[in-house]
Order: sequence, then C-alpha cells, then structure tokens
Amino acid sequence: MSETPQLDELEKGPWPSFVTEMKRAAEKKDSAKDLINQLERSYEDRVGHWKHGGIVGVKGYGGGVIGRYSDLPAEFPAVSEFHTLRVNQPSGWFYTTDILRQLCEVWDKHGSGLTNMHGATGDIILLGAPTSALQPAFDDLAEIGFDLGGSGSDMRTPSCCVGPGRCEYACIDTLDFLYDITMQYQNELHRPMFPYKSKIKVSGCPNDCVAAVPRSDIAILGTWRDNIQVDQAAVAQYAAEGMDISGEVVALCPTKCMVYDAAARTLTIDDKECNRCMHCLNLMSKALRIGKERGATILVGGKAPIVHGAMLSHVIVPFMKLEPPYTEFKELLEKIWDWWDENGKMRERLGELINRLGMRNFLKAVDLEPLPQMIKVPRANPYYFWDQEEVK
Amino acid sequence: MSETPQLDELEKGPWPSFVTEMKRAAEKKDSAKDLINQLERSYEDRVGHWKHGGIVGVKGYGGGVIGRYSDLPAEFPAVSEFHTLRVNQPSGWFYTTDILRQLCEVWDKHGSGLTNMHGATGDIILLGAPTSALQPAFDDLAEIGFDLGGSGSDMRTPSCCVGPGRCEYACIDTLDFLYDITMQYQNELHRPMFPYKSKIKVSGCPNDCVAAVPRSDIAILGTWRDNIQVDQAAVAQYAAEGMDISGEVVALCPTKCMVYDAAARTLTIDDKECNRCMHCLNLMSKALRIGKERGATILVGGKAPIVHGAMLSHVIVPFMKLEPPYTEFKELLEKIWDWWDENGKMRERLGELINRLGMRNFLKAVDLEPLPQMIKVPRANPYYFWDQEEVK
Amino acid sequence: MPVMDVLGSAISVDEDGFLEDPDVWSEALAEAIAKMEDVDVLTEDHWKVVNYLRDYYKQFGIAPMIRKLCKDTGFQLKTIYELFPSGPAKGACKIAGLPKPTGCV
Amino acid sequence: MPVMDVLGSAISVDEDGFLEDPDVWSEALAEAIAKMEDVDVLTEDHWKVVNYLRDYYKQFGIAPMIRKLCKDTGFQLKTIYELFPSGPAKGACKIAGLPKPTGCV
Amino acid sequence: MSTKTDFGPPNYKELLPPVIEKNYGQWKYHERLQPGLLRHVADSGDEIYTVRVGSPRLVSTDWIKDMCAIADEYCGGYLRFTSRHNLEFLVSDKSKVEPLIAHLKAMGLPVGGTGHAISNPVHTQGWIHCHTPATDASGIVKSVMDDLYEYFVDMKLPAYCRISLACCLNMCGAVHCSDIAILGIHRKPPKVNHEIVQAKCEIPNVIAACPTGAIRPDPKNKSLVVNEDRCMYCGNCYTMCPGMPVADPVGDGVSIWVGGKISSARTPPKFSRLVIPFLPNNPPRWPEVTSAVRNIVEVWASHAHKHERMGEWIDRIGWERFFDLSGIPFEVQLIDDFTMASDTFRSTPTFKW
Amino acid sequence: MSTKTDFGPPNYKELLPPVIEKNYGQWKYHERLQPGLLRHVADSGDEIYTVRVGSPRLVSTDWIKDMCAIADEYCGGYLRFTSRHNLEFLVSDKSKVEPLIAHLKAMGLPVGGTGHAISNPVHTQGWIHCHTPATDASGIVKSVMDDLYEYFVDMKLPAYCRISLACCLNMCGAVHCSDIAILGIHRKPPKVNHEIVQAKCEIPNVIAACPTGAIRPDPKNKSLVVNEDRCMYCGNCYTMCPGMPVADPVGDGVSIWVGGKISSARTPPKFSRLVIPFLPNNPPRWPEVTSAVRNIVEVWASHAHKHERMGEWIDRIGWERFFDLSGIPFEVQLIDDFTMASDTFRSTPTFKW
Ligand code: SRM
Ligand code: SRM
Ligand code: SRM
Ligand code: SRM
Ligand code: SF4
Ligand code: SF4
Ligand code: SF4
Ligand code: SF4
Ligand code: SF4
Ligand code: SF4
Ligand code: SF4
Ligand code: SF4
Repeated sequence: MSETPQLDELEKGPWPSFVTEMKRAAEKKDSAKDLINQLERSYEDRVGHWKHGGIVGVKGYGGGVIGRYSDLPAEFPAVSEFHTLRVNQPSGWFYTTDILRQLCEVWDKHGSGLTNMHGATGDIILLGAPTSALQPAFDDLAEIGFDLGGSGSDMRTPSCCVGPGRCEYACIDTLDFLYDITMQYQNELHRPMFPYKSKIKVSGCPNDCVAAVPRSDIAILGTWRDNIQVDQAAVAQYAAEGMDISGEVVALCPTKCMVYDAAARTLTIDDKECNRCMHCLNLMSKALRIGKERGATILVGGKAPIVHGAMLSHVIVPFMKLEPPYTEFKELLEKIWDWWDENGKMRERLGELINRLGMRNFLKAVDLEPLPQMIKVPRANPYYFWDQEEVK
Repeated sequence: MSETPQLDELEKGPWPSFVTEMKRAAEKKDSAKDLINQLERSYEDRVGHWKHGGIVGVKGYGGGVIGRYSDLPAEFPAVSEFHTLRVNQPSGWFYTTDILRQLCEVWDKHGSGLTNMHGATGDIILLGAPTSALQPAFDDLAEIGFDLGGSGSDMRTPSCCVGPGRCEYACIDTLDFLYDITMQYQNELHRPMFPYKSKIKVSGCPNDCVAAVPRSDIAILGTWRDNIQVDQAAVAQYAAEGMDISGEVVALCPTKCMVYDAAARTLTIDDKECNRCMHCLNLMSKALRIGKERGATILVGGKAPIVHGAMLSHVIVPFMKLEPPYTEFKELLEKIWDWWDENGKMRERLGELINRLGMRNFLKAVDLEPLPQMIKVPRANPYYFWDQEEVK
Repeated sequence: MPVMDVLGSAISVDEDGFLEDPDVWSEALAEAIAKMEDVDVLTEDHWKVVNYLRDYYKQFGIAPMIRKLCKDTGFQLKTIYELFPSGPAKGACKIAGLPKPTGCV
Repeated sequence: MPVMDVLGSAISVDEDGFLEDPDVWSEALAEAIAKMEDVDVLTEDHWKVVNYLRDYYKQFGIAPMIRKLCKDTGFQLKTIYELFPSGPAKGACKIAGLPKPTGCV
Repeated sequence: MSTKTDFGPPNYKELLPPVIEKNYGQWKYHERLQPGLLRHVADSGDEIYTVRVGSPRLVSTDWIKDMCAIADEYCGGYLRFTSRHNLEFLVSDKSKVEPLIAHLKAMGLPVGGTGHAISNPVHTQGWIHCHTPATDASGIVKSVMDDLYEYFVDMKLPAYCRISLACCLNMCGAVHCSDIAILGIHRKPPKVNHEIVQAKCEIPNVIAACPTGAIRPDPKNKSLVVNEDRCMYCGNCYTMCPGMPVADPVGDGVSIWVGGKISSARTPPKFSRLVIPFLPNNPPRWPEVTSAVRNIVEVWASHAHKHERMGEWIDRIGWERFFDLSGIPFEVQLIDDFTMASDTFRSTPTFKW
Repeated sequence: MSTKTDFGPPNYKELLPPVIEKNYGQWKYHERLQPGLLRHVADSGDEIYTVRVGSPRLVSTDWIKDMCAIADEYCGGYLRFTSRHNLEFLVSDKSKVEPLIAHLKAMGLPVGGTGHAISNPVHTQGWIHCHTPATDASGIVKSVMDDLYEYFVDMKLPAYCRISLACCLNMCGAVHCSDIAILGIHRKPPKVNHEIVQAKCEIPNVIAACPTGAIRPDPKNKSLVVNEDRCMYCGNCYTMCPGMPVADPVGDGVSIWVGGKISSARTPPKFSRLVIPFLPNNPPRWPEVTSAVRNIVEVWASHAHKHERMGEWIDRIGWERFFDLSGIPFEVQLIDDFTMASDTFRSTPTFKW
C-alpha cells in the first residue's frame, strides 16, 4: 500500500498534479521524497511541519534565500534543511529553452529538483536545498547568468507584464524599464536595509495584468494623455460582424463619454471625459488604439492586510514620461525610499507610513504638488492641519 | 451715528433680517439691546464674547437650560447672565396661534423676547434670561403646558417630520410615535444620566425630512415591505401632460427595476428588486403610492464629527411594525440604552461605542440577528473574532 | 469675580457658584453652598454623596458618571434629585467643591 | 538540538547557528562563531559593530534597523558587508549573540 | 409651590387644523403649484394648501405675534414650522391662498423654499450665544441668503440644494451631509492657561477628549501640554476645559464643504467633502464666503442633469472635474490624513486630466 | 573564488523570439481564436500565436524539460510564463499551432485560461514550505481546479473570474482583490511559550506587531501576555517570534471572500469581501471548499450580465441579494469590526428584502 494515500488522491482529476511533479522529483532526490512524506503527515495532522524562521544565505547578500527546517528531522531527514532560493526572473518571464535547461541542471545538481514557476512576487523559486548547497548553487547560477531575487527588508524582485513584447495596449516599455531599474538597484535588492520590504510592479496599461495596484508598494501603470485613436472602418467591421456596440461597449463606458451612431456605424469619444478605463479598447482592439502621448501613472502604498488592513496603491503622479534612462522616475523613487527609510518604523510599509504621517508630509518630502487626481474624494472630516507659518 | 454700523448692514437685502428682529426686541428689553451691542463688538473683534460653560437650571431637572455669561459684563451688563431655555416643541412643530401667543407672553415677561424657532435639535429656543428668571419662567411655561427639552447627557428632545399630518409618504405615524416616546421617557429627557447625549429623530419615509440618519443616535424611518401601488391611469395622465417618464423616472431608478412601456403608457415595477429609494414616488405622487404593509427601519449611531469623525446611523432593524403602544421599539430602545450605559465611556456616543466594541457585541447585547441589510458590504479585512466556545 | 459670603469671609466663586479655588473647601462651606442649592441641611445621605464625589475626584481627577454615582452610593437617580433638587452636577458637585463638570454628572 | 564545539565545550545553537541561551555569550565565543561566518579575525571595526549591537539590544530589547546601525557606527552598508560577508543579520547579530532577528537587520 | 415636572410638550393633536385631523394619514398626493405653495390632496378629496415663508430663525416675540395675526386671518389660527426653520401657513380655504401670498409678499417675506430651491440654511448660534464659535452663524446666513434669494423664491435649480452652517467642529447644524456646508474653523492650537487648568479642569477628561492624542498630562504643573504639531484645532479640549481657549481673530474663519445629502432618493446619504479649507471672517457680509457659495451653486446648476443633487453630479463627473469646472484651487488640506485616510485616495489610474 | 554578485537577471532582450524582437511595441490588435489560443497582429502584418497551458506551478525540473522539448519542436525554443503562472508557447509559424495544441491535449495538459475563463489560481506555499500556514495551498488549488476544469478550458463565463489562495493572513497570494479568494485562517490565540519568548524574541517588536494591541509585556517573566479577547489570530506575533504558535488542527481552516478585482476596466480595483468565515481543513480534497467555490461561480455565471465581474454584479444587485441568491448564510463574522468599521455599515433604509 502507498505511504501517501492522501496525496495519491491528488494525482487524480484533470488539472495537472503537483503531487505527480513531486513524485517525479522524488525518483531522483531524497529531499523531494521526504517532502512528500512530510506533506502527507501534514495532511494527516492538519498542521504544517516546518519550524519557525531560518536565516541562511550566500556570501555578500542579505536576502534571496528563505531558510526552512523540518520540525520532524528525525522522521524526514532529507528535509531537515530545506531552504529556498529566490532567483530573479527575466523581464516578462520570457525564456529560451536553452537557458531554462541550464537552470534545471543547476537545480538538479544542488537542490530538490522542485521549483515554483513562479513565486507570487515573480521570482523563480528553487524549492529546497540544504545549507551546505546554497553557496555552490548560487555560484553555479551566477555562472549561467541567474542572480538572486529579494527577501527580507529590501527592494523585492520587481516584475512586469508582457507589455510591448506582445501587447497592443502597452503604453510604456515595461520590459526595458523593469530590467533597467532591476540593474540599477542591485544593492537595494540584495542587501536589506529598508524598514521593511519594498515591492515594485509595472503594468503597461490600466488593465494591470501584473496586479501592481494591490500588490506593490510602488506601482507603475502605463497610460496616455491625448485621444484614443479610432479606426472607423474597423468600427463598422465590428458592427458588421454583429457586435452589440451600444450594449457591450457604449453602455458599459463608466464615464458615458462615448456615442455610437448605429446608422453610420461610427463611434465618437469625448476624450476629455474619458478616464482611460480600457473597457472599450479591450473589446474593440482592432478599432480603438491607445493615444500617442504615452507615459505612466505612479501609485504607491499597496500591500497585504497586516498590520492595518490591506491597502491599494494610490496615485501620486498622474502622468510621467517614462523613457530611458528613466531619470525622473529614479529621482522620485530615491526620494520616496529616503523618506520612508528616515521615518519608517521597523516593519512599516510605505503605505502605512503615509497613513501615519499623512499624505501632505509625504508629498512635501518628495516634492510633489497636491492634485485632485490623487484622491477619490476630498476629506469628510474637519481634522486638517495648518502650517502655523501660514496662519498670521 | 449708529453704534452698530456693521450689524446695520445686515438689515439690508431681501432676506429677512435677524438684526431687525433683535432691534425689535431691544425696544422692550435691555438684554436684547446689550446682545446687539456685544454682537457688534464681536463683529469688530472677530471673536465671540461669551465665557466658557455655565451650569444653571430649574429645580428637579438636570438639563434643559444652557448657561451663558458675557465675558464683558461691565460693558454689557444686561447680558452678563444670558441663559437659554430649551422648550420641547410639539410633534411636527404644529402650533395654534393661541398657544404661540401664550409662549410669547411668558418670554416677554421673563426673558429677552428673542427666540430661535427652532433650534437645530428641534426645541423652541428661548434665548437669554438671567439666572433669577429661570425658575419663574419655567413655572409659567408649565402653567401653559410647555415643558423643557433636553441638554447634557440625556435623551435629547426627539423630533419628527410632518408625516401623516400632511404627507402622502408617511409609512408610520411620526407625530403620535414621537409624542408617545417623549412622554414615556420624560425622566431620561430631564435627568441626564447617560454617558453622553442620545438623540432620536423620526422620519416617515426614506426621504428623511428630519435628517434622522446623519443627526441622531437612533433614527426611525418609515418604509414598507410589499409593493408600490401603481395607478396606471395616473401614469398615463403624467405622460399625457408631457412628463419624460423614461428619462426622469425610470432612468434614475437606482435598482433599474422599472420598465416603462411608452406605447401603452404603463409602468411596471419589479418590487422584489426595488429598494424603496422614493425617487419614482417623489416624482409621480399621483400615480405611485407606498405599499400597504408599513413599518419602520431602525438605524443607530449617527452623530457629528467629534471625536472619531462624523457617522451616519446604520441599519439594525430592517423592518419593525410601529403601532401603539410601540412596545417592541421601546424594549429595543431600553436594551440599547442599557448596553450603552453599561459600557460607554464618558462622552462616548452610541455609534462610537459600537465601533469600539464591535457590532457583534452590540447585536448580541440587544438580541438582534445579523442580517445582510445591516451592511453595505461585508468586511474586507480578515480580522474577525471567534467565540472560543465554537472552536473545538 | 463674584464672591460668596460664608461665615463672615468672602469666598471667590464663579458665576455658577462653583469655587474658584478648590482648596478652600470645608464642610462648613459645603453647608453654606447647600443652602443656595435648595438643600437646607446636609443629612447623612447628602454627605454620603458629597464624600463619594470628593473621594472619586481625588482618585481619578474627574467627577464620576452619574450611573457610577448611583451604583456606588446605592441611591437611585430619583433619590439623588430628591436630595439635591438642582441635580448631581449643579447641586451635588458644587456642594462637594468639585470643578464645574463639563461632561459627566 | 545542534551543538557547536567551542574551545572544548559544547554550546547549544539552533539550526542557523544562533545561540540557544544568550547568556552563554562571551568574547571567545564570538570569535568562534565569527569563523563560521567567514570572518577570520574580529578586528576593532568588527568589535565596534558587535558591541553596538549588544548595547542596543540591551537597551531596547530589539536589534536596530540597519539604517540605524550604519548611522550610529558610521559604517556604510557596503563596509558592513565587507566586515561580515553574510550580512548584518546572519553575520553580525549571530556573532553578537543576539536572538535571531525577525524583522530588522 | 411644588413645581410640576415631566408633563411633556403640548399634545400635537390639539394643534392640528381640522382638515388635517379629518384626513390624518389619508393624504393621496401633492403638487407644487408655484414656489412656496404646496397643495396636498387627501383620499377624501379634501385639500390643504401650504404657503412656506423664509424665516431668519432668530426672531423676536413680535415677529411670532405678527405671524400669528396672519395665521388667524388666513388659516384659522393654524401654522407650523419646518425642519429647516421655515414657517408654513396651513390654509384650508382655497380662496385665501392668493390673498395670503399677496399679503406676505407685501410684507417683504420670502415665499418659496419648496422643491428644487435653496431652502433655509440650517444653522447655529455663532457669536450670538455660544462659547466655542469660530465664526458667526446668523450674519453669514443672512449674507448668503441675500445673495441667493432668487433661488429661494424660485424652483429653477436642477434639484434640491441644502445649505447649512455650523460655527465650530461640534457641528450643531449637522452640516456634514449638506449640498453646501459652511463650517467655522479654528486654525491655532489652544493656548493653555495653566492656572485655570489647575483649578477648573478634569484633566483626564481633557486628555481623552483630544481626537489626535495631542494632549499629555504635565504632572509637575498639575496641568497639560499640547503637542502643537498634532493639534488640528478642533476645540474639543476647550469644550471640556475653559483653560484651553482656541478662538483667535486671525486664526478663525470659515471652510466650505460640498456634495453631501440626507435623503435616500436615488442614492444613499453622503457626507459633504472639503473644497475650500479657509476663508477669513470678514464681517458684516463675508463677501469671500458668499461669492464662493454662489460660484458653487452656479457651476452645479449649469452642469447638472435634472434631479441630480450636488454630490450625485460630482460623483458622475469626478472630483477632478469639479475642481476644474469650479475653478477652485485644489489645496493640500483637502487630502485626508485622519484615520484610514487611504480609503479616500485614488487607487486607480482612471481619472480625468 | 571571489563570488560574482549584483549582476542581475538575464537580459530579456536575448530571450525574445525574433518576431517579437522585430515587432516590439508595434502590436496592433489581438484575437482570441479559441480557448487558450491568442493571435497578436503587428502593424507590420506579422503575427504571433500564443498557446496557453495551465501549470501546477509546483513543478519538477523534468516538467520544465518536457516543456522545453515541446517549445523546441513548435516554437523555435521560445516560451514564457504568465503573471498567473500559466505557461505560454509563443508560436511564430501558424502551421504549427494546431499540431501543438493537439500535442498538448494529448499529453493531458489544459489548454485555456484566456478571456472569460477561470485562469490559474495565484497561490502560495501552504504546508509545502511555509511556517505560518493555516491550510495547504497546492492541495486546495488542485481540488478546486479539478472541479472547475471546464471553466479553464472554455470561455463561457460572463467575464474574467480570478481565483486566488493564500494560506495565512500574510496573504502572499495577495488574494485581497480576487473575484474569489480562498484564505487560510487560524481561529485560536497563540499559546505563549515563555521559555522561547525569553530566549529568542525581540519583545518590543512582538508587541508592536499585534494589530489589535492584544499583547502586553509581562516584565516579571521577561515574557508576554496575550489578551485573548482582543486577539483575532492573525499570526503576526508568530511571524516575529517562534514562542507564539497559532497553528492548530481544529482551529485552522479556510475562509472565502468574493467580489474583488484588480483591473480598472469599467470600475476601479475592489477588495474582496468575506462571505464564508470558516470551512474546515478537510484534506486531501477539501470538499466543503470546492463546493462553496463552485456554488459562487455558478450563481454569478447564471445571473451576471456580459462583461460583469463578480464584484460588479454584486454591486449592482446588492449584497443582501447575493446572500439570497447564493444561499450562503449571513454570519456575524462578516460584519466588520476593525478600525472604521462603520464605513461598511448600511446608512440608508434602501435595501432589498
Ligand atoms: C514564496 C511566496 C509565496 C509563493 O508561494 O509564491 C511568499 C512566501 C512567504 N512570504 Fe510572502 N511570499 C510571496 C509573495 C508575497 C506577496 C505577493 C507579491 O509579492 O505580489 C505578498 C503580498 C503583497 C505584499 O507584500 O503586501 C506577500 C506578503 C507577505 C507578508 C505580509 C507583508 C505585509 O506587509 O503585510 C509576509 C509577512 C512578513 O513579511 O513578515 C510574508 C512572508 C512570507 C514568508 C517569508 C513567511 C514569513 O513569515 O517569514 C513566506 C516564506 C515561505 C517559504 O517558506 O518559502 N509575505 N508575500 C512569494 C514570494 C515568491 C517570490 O519571490 O516570487
Ligand atoms: C442650540 C443648538 C444650535 C442651534 O443654534 O440650533 C446647539 C448649541 C450647542 N451645542 Fe449642539 N446645539 C444644537 C444642536 C446640535 C446638533 C444638531 C441636532 O441635534 O440635530 C448637533 C449634531 C448632531 C449630534 O448630536 O451629533 C450638535 C452637536 C453638538 C456637539 C457635538 C456632539 C458630538 O458627539 O460630536 C457638542 C459638543 C458637546 O456636546 O460637548 C454640542 C454642544 C453645544 C453647546 C452646548 C456648546 C457646548 O460646547 O457646550 C451649544 C450651546 C450653544 C448655546 O449657547 O446655546 N453640540 N448640536 C442646537 C440645539 C437646539 C435645540 O435644542 O433644538
Ligand atoms: C416640510 C418638510 C418636513 C417637515 O416636517 O418640516 C418637508 C416636506 C416635504 N418634503 Fe422633504 N421636507 C422637509 C425637509 C427635508 C429634508 C431635511 C433637510 O433638508 O434638512 C430633506 C433631506 C434633504 C437632503 O437630502 O439633503 C428632505 C428631502 C425630501 C426629498 C428628497 C429630495 C431628493 O431628491 O434628494 C423629497 C422628495 C421630493 O421633493 O421630490 C421630499 C419631499 C417632501 C414633500 C414633497 C413631501 C410631501 O409629499 O409632502 C414635502 C414638500 C417638499 C417641498 O419642500 O417642496 N423631501 N426634505 C421639511 C421642509 C424643510 C424646509 O423648510 O425646507
Ligand atoms: C499574459 C498576461 C500578462 C503577463 O504578462 O503575464 C495577460 C495578458 C493579457 N491580458 Fe491581462 N494578462 C495577464 C494577467 C492579468 C491580470 C492579473 C491577474 O489576473 O492576476 C489581470 C487583472 C485581473 C483582475 O482584474 O482581477 C488582467 C486583466 C486584463 C483585462 C481586464 C479584464 C476585466 O474586464 O476586468 C484585460 C482586458 C480584456 O481581456 O478584455 C486583459 C487583457 C489581456 C490581453 C488581451 C492583452 C493583450 O492584448 O495581449 C492579454 C491576453 C488576455 C487573455 O488571457 O485572454 N487583461 N490580466 C497575464 C495572464 C495571466 C494568466 O495566465 O491568466
Ligand atoms: S497590463 Fe496592459 S499592456 Fe500589460 S499585458 Fe496587460 S493589457 Fe497588455
Ligand atoms: S476607455 Fe473607458 S472611459 Fe474611456 S471611452 Fe473607453 S470605455 Fe469609456
Ligand atoms: S420624511 Fe417622508 S413622510 Fe416625512 S415629510 Fe418627508 S416625505 Fe413625508
Ligand atoms: S422606489 Fe426607487 S428603487 Fe423603487 S422603483 Fe422607485 S425609483 Fe426604483
Ligand atoms: S456649532 Fe459649535 S459654536 Fe456653533 S452653536 Fe454648536 S457648539 Fe456652539
Ligand atoms: S484643539 Fe482639538 S486637537 Fe487641538 S489639542 Fe485641543 S482637543 Fe486636541
Ligand atoms: S500566505 Fe502565509 S503561510 Fe502562505 S506562504 Fe505566505 S506567509 Fe506562508
Ligand atoms: S495572533 Fe495577531 S491578534 Fe493575536 S496576539 Fe498575535 S499578533 Fe495579536
């Protein structure tokens, strides 16, 4: 009889099975085998079997490795040390088979042969190696050109959507921008020295395919400042093909800034009132195209719920041109980090600090003018501060 | 030259002038005259000239009088003591000329001859009398059947809309209900013993003409549970008179539960989806009528911004029949007061206490089941408590 | 500043008759203030309330909430008003020499 | 529980090599731990960091944030990594005998 | 004489006009025949006419008696006040409606305030009778209504527009849900008067009263210290303690809030939102305030759809567009920084330029 | 050997298929030809086909190598992963599209996840590799996707439906803006292990970590005390200190949240909201969870308008109607009681019965 009856159940069914994958790795690696066994135990016990914490790493870096020790090392000795390497993915998760095979080789040599492609932050997660294998694994990764990503109180591995690589909505060059800032801030990525983690995510347009707004301290979203480009012939074509332009497009436009002339089969957009929500472009990508004056909206402060409740990033720069060498962005980023670094308490994310000290202090510190685009609504409470210098 | 050049300016213009009124009173009363003079001084100085606080009253009552002393008693001796009597208005602010004249007589005898008809809570405000006049004034008021209203940490003078007195939308008998509870809770009105003030306001329907939701700790709003009564002949009549029923009524229905058949001139309402916002009834009062199964929605917790920001009252009972002797309501009210009394800190309003201890504790204490009608949205944070008894 | 003539000496009080200087309070003074608040004699029950208020104030720096006063003294609010017709704040606190209450009793 | 063999005696450490009992820390022990963290000799600069960490911990009950460490010792982060190749948390704190940092350095 | 207590207000039943008594709760519909004139019709076919008149609220007994005389002449001695302090003449005899209105107009009284009008501003005491005001109430209301008179006596606005005023953050006018709210504000921290604090204040209560925790005890002095950087001048400490005055001729003034509503018609109640953080106290006519209010009314009136309240209009067009159309500069004070301020921040790149 | 550091990730430029290099940033439009198959057309007229395949995310190197072999055969050796951990084969040669899809299907791989589908659930480590989980991640995801398979390989839903899972309140899956979020929760306060706290914890940090202020110092013991009534089991204290374990076989389980979204299409991003406070950990297949999720998907799918995301649908019909239609009981835990909870209370009598 199988030793892992519960996990075996999870090999059934149409969706590809992680258990099958673990078993494949287990054929070659004891650690993968013990991982299965320990997981089966967790399924029996209904609790995890990892100890608290773990600080391990490679030379010269303060992050990039997550330490993990089994709390049943006697029973599952091959996972008594089972650390994870976070490896910085290439922009947009593009790979050649060549480079991927090299990666597999390194991991087959040093680790469990198990990975997450990818982690929720975007890294390649190399799952499980003993302490002694960490430095050698890193050295071999370096050899094939893969560096570590972030962990701890550093800049976390930034990520971006496919953007200009394969998307007609990309208002900014997400791939290049990501690569550029990743290279520029290698020190911030590898040597934790902030109050807490700092995440950057870059989406080419308001569709936000990389979930920057809810999931990053600093979210960069492409946008445009002029008019949506309308190809009326293509509009007519959609109509001819039977699309319900009034019902599916115009009626769902949140600003009601579109008019469709069903007789003439033309679409008119009052671009001044358009908020660039993408809905119409999403539905009619052949007929509608993003504007020509492109750039990014910068939002900050997004994060998960702990400690004060989840936050979404919020607008601090409605529009910024984003062209190499991205100086304007970098200057802003550094001002933001400086202020946070100077004022943040231990484990206080940027958004929490802004809430604690107030947007006005933040804006002042990073030299930004208050603008109505920064808010959904003005304050409803009368508790606002005056610069006593101004009150004379 | 006039001694009050600034106030004189406020006698000009088409809107009736309070300065003119003060001058009329000043012809008979020194205190009114000194009030004008002190106010002119405030207009010069741009600050008020009343001292802090004041505790005065009449025998047997803990509230109903607001003490006020001039901070320039030497200059304006007639307002050195200038207290306000809050007099409980009749339900719906209905008066006969007879009873009003009697009131005027009492006030001409004992006070400044100035009043607010009415105060923001709803009382008749008799503005300005010296300490020595308070008891005699009260005694004379009692003689003509006017009792004092609330002040301090008591039940404040409740108020209600005109309701069944002159409104086709009244789902409850606001006037009778108000009179009944005012009479029932005379002790709570006159002898402050709560943690802070407690306000009750009663509107006959969701139009909330007495601003119960934002302005009272306990708001009672009429509503119905069955269908809007539609008189199709009257609908057709409106159409015939040129009303744009599609544009003004149907298009603005927030639940989109109405269909207007322009050809047949008939209106159909999917009452299950109607949220009783009143918009259609407001516009077509001849054609649409409130349902027949009437009662009230009870909301609690409304208040002004100090200390934690303004709050609107929120639903705790979606529907309660409200018929004399209003036992169900009174039982609930007493449970609410008891809980608040037991748990409230000094100067903590009901809404603030609910926020501090949590709705679930409140609901439990007052024996109400949680219902989705109580919330706009469920919680977005994962910080919820479990009864450890339930976790076994 | 108004003064109150008590037992021959002039005591400063505010317009509402509350002591300007809480330290001048004495039992005799309390008796004198009481008269002005329609309390002819301070009985044992009155003193129970007055002493409770003074003790509470000494300990917490504030006057108690009325509910607490009732609970701790065992008097119903009705009784408090019988004892002090002008009520716990204007009557009892004043007699007890407390500062003028702003939020509570 | 893993043990570390230092100067002949067995010292309990956790899997990451942090002391199980902070009270057993000594300068000699620090030297021994240092070797395992790729620090051959503890120079004056090393001691400056180690002592700073110990003092800070004694005073506040926590390890300092890195920024504070840099500011207060005058070392740039780069220098800290030169001194302690495995970094301030895994290297310096361990040598200083602090509890395993969870949030900070 | 042993005082009678707890007898309560007069019983409304004795104060209702006969037609109301008869048709109580049996009203069928209403019409707004002209500004200030309502006609309510009962199931029985009976009708009652209401003529609404603006009142300065702060009135003399003489004014009340004047109104009584009119009510006797046209209404059989019945009248009422509204929740916004207007006076309503309740006319049972149709033939008296026109003469009544003529009479009132001749007296110079504003007949109106019904329907899509600007009704009487709810307001408060101000320098007339309160100890914490940052501005006057009646003076501003008079100035504003002189200026907006045309909107009271007509029904030419897109929807209801409720203006309210409160003279300090206590917000007795409960202005927090008004289409336009005028709110008196202080802008300087309290100047602690230690002598008064020592003698007259319940120190723990004062500390607890501060919304931002700006007050700490100063046990040495048996007094209090204000952390001025954390104070936002709400005056709640002064409410609790005469030793913490906040009023100041230069610091005090007026702020303007817009977009609130109370009724649930179409959309639920909304809070008003700050749009102008400060205008100076400039008595007797507060010209900065009257022109700011008029500007807001007019921008709304010329852009909103029919039945669209101020807040509904702004929700449709977006706040950025409101600032654009109104020409009101966007200032940093408008950005929330109280508890959970981030809920008011814009978490999307979808906005208008 | 002196280690090389700070050299960064591979340069994406060297990893792009030639057709992308050539048409970089010059894409004109896309089409969804069938579930899992996208066609992007460039201004130049060039086109690229993308075939999307569901992945278990936790994969062996063998799996990666298998995929590489396929990519070599059909895609010239180019492939990518998506932000939701699907694998995308980038096909430049149109004639290889059909054979590729046939090949993948023959291997049993799910081709789909595009458009109005349920794409791959973003998820986390669970019992596989984390120290704070309240549930497993991969096991639930596998069970849920087995059950919802039909929605991955088809595009028959009204709109996008994003399911995410996080195994504790840290929410590494950032599930807080998902159409359906599955969140592991603890339900018991930490059991303080004083010995560990004394030896291993930075006490001030632990105290500061508690969102509700439930932890006080216990200076006598040099340890900590938890006020259990104020604890809501977030586990943040455990993150800071091994002496505060919260995991428990009975206490731990799963909660369900709905209505969040990330994109700004039509409506701004929204948070997910709690609808089922607790379902037990019932491995290996968590049947309570899979059926709860399916119910929600189906109720939405059968009631929403086209293009209407879960949250948009609920906003239109109201939460009370959501509970009604879904048959999910409304429990007291769903009512907010964190900071500023009152913002989530209903301040209007307008709701549906
Ligand atoms: C591996 C990964 C989950 C996964 O399976 O994909 C992960 C795993 C852990 N996360 Fe995370 N987080 C991961 C992405 C996230 C995300 C999503 C994102 O980045 O988009 C979030 C939410 C976004 C955010 O940062 O707010 C996230 C929010 C957290 C938090 C809460 C942070 C907060 O401010 O609220 C913690 C707690 C902490 O840092 O102490 C945390 C902590 C952790 C720790 C280190 C556990 C701990 O308390 O020390 C987990 C290690 C697990 C392990 O043993 O490997 N993780 N974590 C993700 C990183 C992979 C990668 O590098 O690609
Ligand atoms: C007279 C009146 C304003 C008016 O001109 O109409 C008024 C006047 C005062 N109010 Fe008020 N409030 C008046 C209605 C209100 C309302 C409106 C309402 O009741 O609908 C509110 C907002 C609703 C609410 O209660 O939240 C209101 C919220 C306050 C507050 C803030 C309470 C809070 O919890 O935030 C205070 C401060 C306090 O109680 O210490 C306050 C305090 C005061 C005091 C007693 C000043 C003080 O700090 O001691 C004012 C006395 C002025 C005077 O000298 O006469 N007043 N007060 C209103 C009572 C007249 C009446 O009885 O009819
Ligand atoms: C007399 C009065 C009740 C009372 O007991 O005193 C009253 C009476 C009527 N109200 Fe009102 N409302 C009265 C204060 C209010 C208030 C409270 C306030 O302004 O502080 C509100 C909430 C305002 C807000 O939302 O900010 C109010 C919101 C309404 C509405 C909803 C309007 C909207 O679309 O938002 C209606 C419906 C309508 O008029 O279409 C309404 C409808 C009515 C009707 C038509 C009801 C009826 O059939 O008799 C009455 C005549 C309205 C008119 O003025 O044209 N009444 N009404 C109050 C007159 C105040 C005044 O003098 O101006
Ligand atoms: C490949 C990927 C980007 C990447 O760099 O990896 C991607 C690619 C595309 N997205 Fe996306 N989106 C991707 C994640 C996302 C995410 C992030 C997420 O789910 O975590 C979102 C936000 C989801 C949300 O709101 O919760 C996202 C929201 C959209 C939307 C807006 C949908 C809506 O109506 O709310 C569109 C527009 C559309 O499809 O109509 C879109 C459109 C597209 C288009 C059509 C863009 C284009 O022209 O190429 C791409 C194909 C869509 C498709 O799957 O049919 N993409 N897209 C991601 C694929 C994830 C997956 O494997 O399923
Ligand atoms: S975020 Fe915009 S640009 Fe980026 S992949 Fe999605 S739709 Fe394309
Ligand atoms: S992008 Fe959005 S707002 Fe702009 S026209 Fe299209 S649908 Fe309307
Ligand atoms: S609240 Fe309703 S019932 Fe009362 S007066 Fe207004 S419209 Fe009529
Ligand atoms: S009351 Fe409101 S929701 Fe109901 S049908 Fe009328 S307009 Fe629609
Ligand atoms: S708003 Fe403030 S100043 Fe005005 S009456 Fe009320 S408490 Fe007094
Ligand atoms: S004015 Fe308000 S914020 Fe300032 S100290 Fe006083 S209570 Fe605190
Ligand atoms: S969500 Fe919690 S349990 Fe799951 S990986 Fe993240 S930190 Fe660990
Ligand atoms: S589990 Fe969370 S709420 Fe409970 S004590 Fe720990 S940190 Fe506080």
